[in-house]
Amino acid sequence: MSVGLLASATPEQELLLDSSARFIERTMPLPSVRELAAGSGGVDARYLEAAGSLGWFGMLVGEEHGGGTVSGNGLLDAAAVAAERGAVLQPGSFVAANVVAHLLAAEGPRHGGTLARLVAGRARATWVVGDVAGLTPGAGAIVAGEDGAGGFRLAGDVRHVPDAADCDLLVVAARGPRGLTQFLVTADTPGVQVRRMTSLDITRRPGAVRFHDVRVGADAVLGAPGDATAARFEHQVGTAAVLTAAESVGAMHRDLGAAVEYARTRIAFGRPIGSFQAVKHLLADLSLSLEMAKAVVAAAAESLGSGALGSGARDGMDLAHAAKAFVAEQGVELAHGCFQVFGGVGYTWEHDHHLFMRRLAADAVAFGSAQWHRGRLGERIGVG
Amino acid sequence: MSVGLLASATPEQELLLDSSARFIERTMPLPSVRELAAGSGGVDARYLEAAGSLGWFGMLVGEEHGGGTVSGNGLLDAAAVAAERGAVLQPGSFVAANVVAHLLAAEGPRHGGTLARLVAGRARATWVVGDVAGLTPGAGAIVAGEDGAGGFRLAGDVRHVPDAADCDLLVVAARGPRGLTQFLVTADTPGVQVRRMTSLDITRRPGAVRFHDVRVGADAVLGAPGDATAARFEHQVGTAAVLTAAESVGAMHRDLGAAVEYARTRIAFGRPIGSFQAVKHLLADLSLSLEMAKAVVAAAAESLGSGALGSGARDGMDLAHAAKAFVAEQGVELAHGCFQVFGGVGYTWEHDHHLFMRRLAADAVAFGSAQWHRGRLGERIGVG
Amino acid sequence: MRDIAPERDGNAAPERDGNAAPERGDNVPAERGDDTAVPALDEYRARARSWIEANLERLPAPAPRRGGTGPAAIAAGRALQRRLHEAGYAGITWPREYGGQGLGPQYERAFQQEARGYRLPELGIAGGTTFGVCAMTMLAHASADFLRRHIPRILSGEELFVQFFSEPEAGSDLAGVRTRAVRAGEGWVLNGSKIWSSGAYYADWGMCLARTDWDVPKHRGLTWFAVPVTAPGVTVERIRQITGDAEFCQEFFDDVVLGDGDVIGQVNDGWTVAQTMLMFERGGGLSHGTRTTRASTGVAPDLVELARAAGRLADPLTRDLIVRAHVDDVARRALLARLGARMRTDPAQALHLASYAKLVSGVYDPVRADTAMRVGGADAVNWDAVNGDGEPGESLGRKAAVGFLNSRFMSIAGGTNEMQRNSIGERVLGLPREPSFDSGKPFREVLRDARGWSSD
Amino acid sequence: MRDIAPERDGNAAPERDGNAAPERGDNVPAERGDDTAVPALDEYRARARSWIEANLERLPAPAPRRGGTGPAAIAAGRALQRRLHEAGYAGITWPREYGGQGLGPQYERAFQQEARGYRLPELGIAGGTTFGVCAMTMLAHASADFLRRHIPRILSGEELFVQFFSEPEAGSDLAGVRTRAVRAGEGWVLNGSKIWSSGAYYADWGMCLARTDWDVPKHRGLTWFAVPVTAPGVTVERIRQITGDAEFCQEFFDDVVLGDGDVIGQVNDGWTVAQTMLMFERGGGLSHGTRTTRASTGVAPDLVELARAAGRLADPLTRDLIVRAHVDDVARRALLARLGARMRTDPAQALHLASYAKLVSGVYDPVRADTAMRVGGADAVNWDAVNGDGEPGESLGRKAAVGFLNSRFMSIAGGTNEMQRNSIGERVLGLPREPSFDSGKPFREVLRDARGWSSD
Repeated sequence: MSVGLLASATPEQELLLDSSARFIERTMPLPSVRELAAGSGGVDARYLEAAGSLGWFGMLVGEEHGGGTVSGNGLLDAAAVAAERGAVLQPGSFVAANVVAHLLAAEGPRHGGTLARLVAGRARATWVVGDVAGLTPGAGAIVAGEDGAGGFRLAGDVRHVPDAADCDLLVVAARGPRGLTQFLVTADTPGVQVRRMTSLDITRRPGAVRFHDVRVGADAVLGAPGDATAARFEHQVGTAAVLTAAESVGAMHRDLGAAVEYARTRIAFGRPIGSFQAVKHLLADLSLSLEMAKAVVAAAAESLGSGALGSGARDGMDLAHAAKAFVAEQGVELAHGCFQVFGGVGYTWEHDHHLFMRRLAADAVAFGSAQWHRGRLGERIGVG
Repeated sequence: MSVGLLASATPEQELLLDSSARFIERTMPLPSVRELAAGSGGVDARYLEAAGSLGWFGMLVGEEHGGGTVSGNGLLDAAAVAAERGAVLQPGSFVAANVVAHLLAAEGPRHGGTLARLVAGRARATWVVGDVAGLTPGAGAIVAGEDGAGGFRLAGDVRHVPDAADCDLLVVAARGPRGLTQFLVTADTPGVQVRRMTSLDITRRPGAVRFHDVRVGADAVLGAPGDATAARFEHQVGTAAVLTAAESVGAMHRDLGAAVEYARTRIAFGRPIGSFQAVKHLLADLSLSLEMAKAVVAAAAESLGSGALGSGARDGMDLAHAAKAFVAEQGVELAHGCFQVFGGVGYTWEHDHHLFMRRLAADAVAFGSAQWHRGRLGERIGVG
Repeated sequence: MRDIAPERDGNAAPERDGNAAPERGDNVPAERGDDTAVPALDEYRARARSWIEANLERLPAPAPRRGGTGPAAIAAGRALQRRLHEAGYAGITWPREYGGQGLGPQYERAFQQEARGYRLPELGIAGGTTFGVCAMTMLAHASADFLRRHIPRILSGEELFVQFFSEPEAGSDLAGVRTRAVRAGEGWVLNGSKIWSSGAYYADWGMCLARTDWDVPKHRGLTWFAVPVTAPGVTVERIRQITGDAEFCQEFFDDVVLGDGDVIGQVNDGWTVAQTMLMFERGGGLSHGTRTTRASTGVAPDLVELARAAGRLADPLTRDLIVRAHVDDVARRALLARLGARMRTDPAQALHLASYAKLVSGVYDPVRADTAMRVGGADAVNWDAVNGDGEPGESLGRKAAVGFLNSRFMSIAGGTNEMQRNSIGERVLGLPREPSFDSGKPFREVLRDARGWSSD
Repeated sequence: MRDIAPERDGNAAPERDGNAAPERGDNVPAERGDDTAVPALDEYRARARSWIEANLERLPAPAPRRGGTGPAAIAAGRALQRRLHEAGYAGITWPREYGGQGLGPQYERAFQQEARGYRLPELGIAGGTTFGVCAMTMLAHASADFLRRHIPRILSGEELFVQFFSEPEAGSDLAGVRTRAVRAGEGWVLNGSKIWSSGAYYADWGMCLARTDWDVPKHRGLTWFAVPVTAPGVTVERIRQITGDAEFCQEFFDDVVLGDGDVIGQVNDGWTVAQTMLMFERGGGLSHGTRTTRASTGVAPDLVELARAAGRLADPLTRDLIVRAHVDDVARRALLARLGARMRTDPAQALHLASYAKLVSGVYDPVRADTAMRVGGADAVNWDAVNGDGEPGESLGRKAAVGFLNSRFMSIAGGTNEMQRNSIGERVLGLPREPSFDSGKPFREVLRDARGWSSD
């Protein structure tokens, strides 16, 4: 069963979602996710290439780069896929990979080869953001200086980078001499150190990236530094926020579904516990917030995905902020409610609930906490 | 039945509370409160004098001024009485009157006559605070300038003054040349204009006070202007906060009691509605917050009432801030919950619930909102 | 306290959702049941436009607030309704044999479109109930004789119907009504009381649910009657609400005599009729949500204004509160759009999905009202009785206070939050049902057992 | 998931609340039941002090964290318990005929006071259960023969008892256990499974509730047995919790043979015994609240530190969050003090009032944990696997994350929030009880009916 992020999907979207869901169930169901979490390795190459062939990394990219959308709105398609991924807590870079792909596509043919590999699932990319724009307080920042030879020297330490240890391509948002500047850097560039961090969300492999006097050429710069990059950066944050929220919605959907099923069948006091109002009404309230979450995420994806980048996307950005702010808090709330329904069994490592709880708490702060997104919306309010 | 603010009252306290509760039921039960609210007059002189004879206005005042405490902790006694008052939504100045009495007592015999009348319920006093210390944002302020002849000229407009229209004694917290200065001013002083405001809480009669070049002598100054007055002011706010919260707790107690009784007897679907978990669990949660509210208010009264004024009262002030912050939000929350239990009948003017709902919303901002009190506690946190 | 369909007032007949059923090609003349020729839609629209221009009063822009429900306003509304009917523009989709026009919904929509910007009959909340709920229910269940008597008079503005449904002792438990109609000779004698009937004080009839058999389970012994509000033994009292308004009424029936001709639907089959009525009342459910939905532009503009007036707009905590409310507003609007789409995809679930639209208001309205109280602070508690010009105060703070008093309306009226949660839990999520203590036994025993309730 | 009394571990015998019953004059020698002379309290205290100084190890200040539950630690605990017993300082208030000292609680308190700062036996969570719950329950219900066999061995550290009470299919519904003991010859055969037994992996015995009659209502066919954890057919598995810890166990019983001498209390009267056990387990209820209660000094110091580490201490919204948590902390502490006073005034209500203490943790622990997650932000989600010195990370963020995972412990273990709300609603507020579907019919039918549940 699809998560149903879209209230009504086109037949093409349904095909995409069905094939994605079937791929996930076949290749990376929850037991496999657990195995991966228990081990030290990342997702394997075959999984990523198969995902690439389903179109997962090309939805924000034109067909000329091997990408394409099934509905005309790539972000909406990607959000719907993200929800399917989130329902089964899929590991590996997806949100950041799509942000990077979108960004590289804007460079035209210049990074065509890299982009083609990324879209095909043969390269792994993440986005090193740190606390640029205050997105992740305390995460650190990369500073870029000119090296006098037309290139740049990058230095700094950034924590909380998604999938850092498993990626070979890094897009780095850095403070440069002409303002915000984004660079494409390969992970094997001399001076780049990546270390894994331990995460509450054991299904993911975040890390820290240290740049120790890393030299890159001028061709590593993506777009035009300064205002243009700042505008693009904002849009990237919106995209990442929407896709992260969509993954959360998938996790909410599955966790709630399991809680409902448990309430239907668990017997206490001679009745299924779901016949008690205390349980039934709790689940009804959680179901309401899940419906709202799906609705606001789909609306944000639809709007942001159809707006032109950097202009006219104001409504889309507003919706993206609202969607992330809403889902970040309601996701954790829903995990609490489901836990209460599961009772003791939810405390066991064997039960899947805690994996969802961990994921939802991690998603809540990924690419901006609820408070941060509300803060951005608050900037829309005059002070006069 | 007493509200039970005190977990265990001394026999003397029980006597005080019983006689207060009986006086209220005899003299000013809810139907009388409604009558008073519908009319334009304030509480009558006999009610006040009888209240004075019960000791309502002398609990923060030594016996030499006609006051006295039954437990050795006057604020604790006053809070317990305030809770009984709140349960029956008693009108008229009580919180501010006690603050003023406490303040005048500190002047020694200088204002002995005025104080004696206040304690006896033969004078009505309120406290004109405005937005001093940000207590009530937008409420305005009084500014005091020296008049060159040893006296002062007071000017300004202050809104949201409790019982303003019914009082003949005003203590004014003003910004003076030597810092915060408090004055005792009679309402009939030339230049003083009082107008009534309309209130959500129809059981009370707040107003606005305008000072148009009001001349007072140096003898109108209470205490020493500046730091000493600021310290005293803080303590006054703590006292007012605790007594207001205590009145709220009484209102919460009575509103919840009525909702429980309704749930016990109202039949739907062949059962008393209180047998449904949706109703039962809501009432249990409200009852928990009421118990917490009683506990924290009593703790604050006990601590602040036993601390020496202006020093060593830090714990008491912290508890007072916490008590007001807790009760301000939980009181409104409880009113919402009770309303949900009452259902349609709660929407009728005849039903008493809305009177409690109005009162609790008004108390929530009187003498500092929850946010303001949390802000004061926040000042305890270093920034380093 | 069930009436939540006041949005409809002012429509001669409500526009129904054209999406619910496939329509014929819009401009193909079709046939009515009685073989009269049906006009082409273009032609109909043009004729309607001419009539409207010639006969209706243009409204100033922006449209003024709706008229009150005072006697003069209602009389004017009735007169205008009569003119509409005489011209053939009332009951456009209703059967011709009862005074309607027997046309498809596209004709109705065409007329509404052309009439936009013109004054249509304003009959207040009772008008909405009459045309949107009572008449629709009657058309589905009443006898031809009954319909011939009442529908033409409804269409011509002579008869306004309200619901006599909820009772002081039967709110959420709608089928638990205790008002009784007892067989007496050729007719019936009605005793009891009804409450929360909106606008009954100026209506002509009430559609009244009464218990006619106490010895069968509660859903089986009920019957609907048409009761003239002026009949001997009927007393109508307006209920003063906590805001001071008095839009709702309570009625008392003291040996009111009714005839067999006043029965709507079958005797003792009233619950079937009630189901139809509830469906019309809920109108698919979505109309409930819209009343509290704010415009989509800007961040909670009402709260921003309130904060500005209270001088708190620069406070970070206040700003965060305002944005929180905005985020909820956005999610609520998105939910309603999503529900609309889901209902179209799955009409069988529509009524149950509508519970989400109702519950979201019931849950979030109070939260938003509390936010306004916090933002407004003391200004939302006390305000000047008169403003600077000596006019009665209309401050933003007062508006917040009234909003606070009204904020649980959607939590309670028309099915409480608890009822919606039951419905979502059982009908959408498929959770096991609550055990019933009243559906299987004679209602007489239900009441007796409930009074002696004890679990062991 | 019921075990919530781990505070007691480390006490040779728990100090009981001296306020519960009036005491004799503290220093007046009294008589024991068996006519042995009772020492004067002063004299007793002095002797205890000498013994303690001579025999117990002084703890460094501040006291180190309690020892683990590894085999060596438990063996040391048992040895120390034995020495205490041999010296006459174990079971000070317990009956002399079973190896106790038969003295009043004031003697127990005196010993505890003198022993403060010295190492007492550390027997982990199973120690707390053995002395605080199981032995107390046995003393109230078991036969003299049983007590003579077990109590002396408990006092000398040879037998640690845990509860075999909850089951995978019986959590909140404690009386709904399905583990069965069937009469076989002179004894019983036990089959089934128990869960959430704390520390069973190093205990010697389990006190096990089993169904011995399926043809009577659920509370009436239950019996308690003492089950050796090493008996053939008993399997103990540690349960891995979501935090990675494994303090709790699940047991499987596969044709475990027990004798009549293993029965505790009367056959089929196990529910009476269970009530006593629950009373001791709840310990008056107040101990539950204290575990999460923070010191009263300062504004939520843990959250302040977390905010400082995350660099958010200057943010007004974060500060407000922290103060909110502090306000709740203050109200919780005040509540516990109030409840203590109310319980002393009204002992009959004490057990029901204890539900408030439990519920307040169940409701506010998760709120506080969420606050910590917000304050910690990304630092509470990801942390360095090793710190600067290459040691395993012990960041404040990690602590917040573990607190988040654990935050619903009090909402669920030892009676869920829902059970507490039922108890408060019915026993404190006097609301009508929930209808029961299992208390009146044979348990066999309860299970059958529940599986086929339908409300109509």
